[in-house]
Amino acid sequence: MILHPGILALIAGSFIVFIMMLYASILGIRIITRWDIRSSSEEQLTLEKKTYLVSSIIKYALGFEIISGLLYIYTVDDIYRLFVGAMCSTGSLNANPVGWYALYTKIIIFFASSIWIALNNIDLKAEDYPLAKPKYIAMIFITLLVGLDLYFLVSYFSGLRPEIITSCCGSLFSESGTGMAADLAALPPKPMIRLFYITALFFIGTALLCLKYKSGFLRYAITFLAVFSFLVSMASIISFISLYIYEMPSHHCPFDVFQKNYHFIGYPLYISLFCWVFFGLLPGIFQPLKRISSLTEEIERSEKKWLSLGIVFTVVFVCIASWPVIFGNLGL
Amino acid sequence: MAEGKLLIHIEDVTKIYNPGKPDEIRALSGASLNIGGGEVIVLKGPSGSGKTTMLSLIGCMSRPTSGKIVVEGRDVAKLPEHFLTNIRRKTFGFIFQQFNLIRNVSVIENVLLPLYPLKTGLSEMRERGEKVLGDLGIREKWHLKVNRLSGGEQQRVAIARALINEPDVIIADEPTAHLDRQLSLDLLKILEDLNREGKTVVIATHDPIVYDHPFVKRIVEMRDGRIQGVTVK
Amino acid sequence: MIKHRFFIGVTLLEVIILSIFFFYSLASVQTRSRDEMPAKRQLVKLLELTDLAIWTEARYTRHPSQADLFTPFQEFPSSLEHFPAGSIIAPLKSAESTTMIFGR
Amino acid sequence: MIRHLKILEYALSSLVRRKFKNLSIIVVYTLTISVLASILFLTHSLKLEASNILLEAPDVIVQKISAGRHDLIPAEYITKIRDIPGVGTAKPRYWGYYYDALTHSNYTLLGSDSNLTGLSLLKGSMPSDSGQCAIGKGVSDVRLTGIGREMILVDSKNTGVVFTIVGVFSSESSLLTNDLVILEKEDLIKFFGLKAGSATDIAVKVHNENEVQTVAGKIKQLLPDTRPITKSEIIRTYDTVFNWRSGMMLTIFSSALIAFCILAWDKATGISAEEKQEIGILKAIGWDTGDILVLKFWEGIVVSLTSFLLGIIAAFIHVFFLGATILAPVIKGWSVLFPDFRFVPYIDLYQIFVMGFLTIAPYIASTVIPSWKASVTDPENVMRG
Repeated sequence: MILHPGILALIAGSFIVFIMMLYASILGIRIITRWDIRSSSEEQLTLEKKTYLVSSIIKYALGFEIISGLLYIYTVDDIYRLFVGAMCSTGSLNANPVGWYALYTKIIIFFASSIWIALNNIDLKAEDYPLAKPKYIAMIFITLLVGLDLYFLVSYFSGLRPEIITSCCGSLFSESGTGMAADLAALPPKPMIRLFYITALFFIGTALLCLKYKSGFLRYAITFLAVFSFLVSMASIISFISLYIYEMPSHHCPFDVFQKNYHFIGYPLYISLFCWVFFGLLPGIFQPLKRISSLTEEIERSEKKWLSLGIVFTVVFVCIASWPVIFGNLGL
Repeated sequence: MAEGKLLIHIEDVTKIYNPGKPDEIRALSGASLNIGGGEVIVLKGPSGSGKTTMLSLIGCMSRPTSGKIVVEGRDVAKLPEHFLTNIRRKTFGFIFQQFNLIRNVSVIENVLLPLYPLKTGLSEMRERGEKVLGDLGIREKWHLKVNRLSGGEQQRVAIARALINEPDVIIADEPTAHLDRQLSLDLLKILEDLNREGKTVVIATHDPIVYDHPFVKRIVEMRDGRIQGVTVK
Repeated sequence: MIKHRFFIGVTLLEVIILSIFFFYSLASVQTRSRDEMPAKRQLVKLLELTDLAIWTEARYTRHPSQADLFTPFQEFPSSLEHFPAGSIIAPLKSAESTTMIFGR
Repeated sequence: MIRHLKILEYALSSLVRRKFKNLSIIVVYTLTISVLASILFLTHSLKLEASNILLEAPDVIVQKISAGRHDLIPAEYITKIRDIPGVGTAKPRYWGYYYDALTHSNYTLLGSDSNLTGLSLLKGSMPSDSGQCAIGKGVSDVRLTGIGREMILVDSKNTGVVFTIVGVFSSESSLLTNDLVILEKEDLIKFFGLKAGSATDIAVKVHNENEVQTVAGKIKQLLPDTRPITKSEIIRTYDTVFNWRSGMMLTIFSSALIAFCILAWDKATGISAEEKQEIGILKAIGWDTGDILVLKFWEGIVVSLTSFLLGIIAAFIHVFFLGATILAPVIKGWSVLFPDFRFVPYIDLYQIFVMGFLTIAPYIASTVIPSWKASVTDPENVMRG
């Protein structure tokens, strides 16, 4: 265990959020079992009041997860010097592969809780709260994810074996790790570039079709495409976008882009990517809910907003990603 | 709201507080009432007769234990709080027995409070506030803290606050309880003017000054949570 | 309707003070690393120094990087630390170095 | 947006109405944050200073280990190390400790070559002849002595040896030289009575930076009773030491933070009848539960953001303008010679980010439930007085 302020902050924060989510889940279970919107009993009134608490806890948890995701990357970036052979945060993550799981969990929690909030907002627009029960069941899953995240964080940081202070043999026998990041970095840039732009075009095309036609198939397709775009974009960042940003033909780190040296380009880059994927995911997820009559209208109205935002963020992301490719000094 | 059109429909409404507990109170049982647009109606009865409960149900502040309440054509008896608040904001203005102003806050801020959670712009808010205060003749006191005002002025601030979101219905709960005779008459004058502008006024009171006043059209007598009788003047 | 302006103003002021501090520190780090750093590095280089002279109570607090692995346990391995500085400086993690590794 | 501004406005006026309660929270909160921030600033500054200065440290230091303890290293090891390919120079270092009974302090005695010149942080000169010495600022202060005066040290045969002070290191360098007493190499060997043909350790210079690890490995293979310490390990040591140190202190002071959060919780749950009445009024005149939650959120943000910024500013002034006067005793421990720090203000946004995270998150978390409790007050209650 490394006693590092960032690590302490992360673990303490995740712990607090987990406890809060656990409390929210207990309330959630009560709501699932006792909920009856048609009743005017005291109990129902109390439950309705509790829903405010639950949704405000989840909002705070989402806010926390966004910030802690950043903090996690910064921290991992700050401690790489403790590991022999690590050149950037990728090295720190490879030092104990659980770190990657923690990162993935954080990303999943981000999407899950923002989708939950979207779900909640739609649900609150209907007078009979049709999604009350499924919503709280979904929340229990988010709680599990948060617990998993805490577990991964703790086991990542406690499992790190930095070459602590001149231990005589440590530095001589240790070896630098390899992981799946290395495999991704090995993807050939040229085909990746082609795949990336084709995917983005495909996404925009499907989104435009969705805006025009009401077909359910298109909505599921766009959700699938959003997932696919996310994977392709992450792979592209590692495989070629980072190269152009760093202007070095072998520097594949997906995290260094957050640093000052690269004008903090990572923030707009990742924010637009995450927004793109988030808005892309929504139509397909809400498609089955259109069957609930009190929601249909609201979903159809929001859907237009989501699709347009999805297109906007796709364009923004592609522009940011293409900028260094077109105007940068590196030629592959 | 057109004169005479049915505005609020209450049918067989019961409200029980703390059901199933030793301190269970049956505040209303099987009350039915219709209120038309532009009407002035007084709920009259001793304390504990269910007037206040009736007002809070009419004003969408709480939900009945059973029964049906329709406000402007919308069934509100089963609506979640969030929607009730929305209706309350648009339709009702409240005047309370103790004025219920927020102490140590200026007159204008007290008056504008109902608009804070809405999307109204700042300049529009100021305009509306000045207009309402001007109508009630307390415009020059806008910057004072409310606890430095006299009782009558406080009552006016409370009325101004009730009017700021341009409600169709004014609900007043024992509005004259803390006022002397002259101030009570002033208040009734204001309510009368508002009624002339087309607002519906619902008052709960046991003060004869109020229910003997000529502008009151209908008196609903309540006792023990039931409606005893209706007098139309 | 001015309190929020006041608050935002005060917060901005605090942020400005902080940014002034921030830029001040950037600048002073720069000037000091220009003016003092070469001299200090020269000192380190010529005198072949390895450690900072912060705590002079014991060998392992004066030369943390040079101390041998058992210094904090001079008396016996579970002896309690008695130097205040030592209570905060991590005792050398000897887990790895006491593990015997066989290699060709 | 406009809605949030207006609710913020009301949040401020409701905070102002309870000045004393909220001011006391802000004061305690600010203090807690400034203590935590001081610790972080201070350790971070030392950490970066160390890793910047020590970049010029020898590439590899080779110690001889005997029975797990550091031992004098035989001179013939030097030639063996020199023969390893890639090794530039290998020089013996002579140094040791000296306990000065007069002042109850420990000095570090260091032997130097007689022809060192051009040290810009030294007033006077390096010892160039037998019987001369150069001392650190801390030593000269504690002995109340200076250039041209004499210093008596007791050698290994318990005889007092007189050295003339020819140089004193300036205070800018005291982080490195505070407790140093530099003697001529021969003087030092004689003074400590080191065995002929042995040194304290060996400093090795490697031609190619990337080869350091390999060279260290070869030394270990060739001379199994030695322990090579590479430069990167030295730097890493300081990284870890200060991370550990700030982590330790954070852990200790987080109890203060927890205590504070309990206070905040208590203040937020112990909602007064007046406050409850106010919230009831707000709800009666058209505020939703959600609006009250936003109100409480802004109250929390105002309190925590203000305290946070004030705390950080206070910590900055404390550490970098006042030299961490309050914290110094905590770091100092029992060291008699303690350098007079002028901390270099290395701060980065990451630290501030961590601070914010460490202090604001628990505060917000501890107010979520109390503010919800306040927000679900029934509007009907206000009608019943």
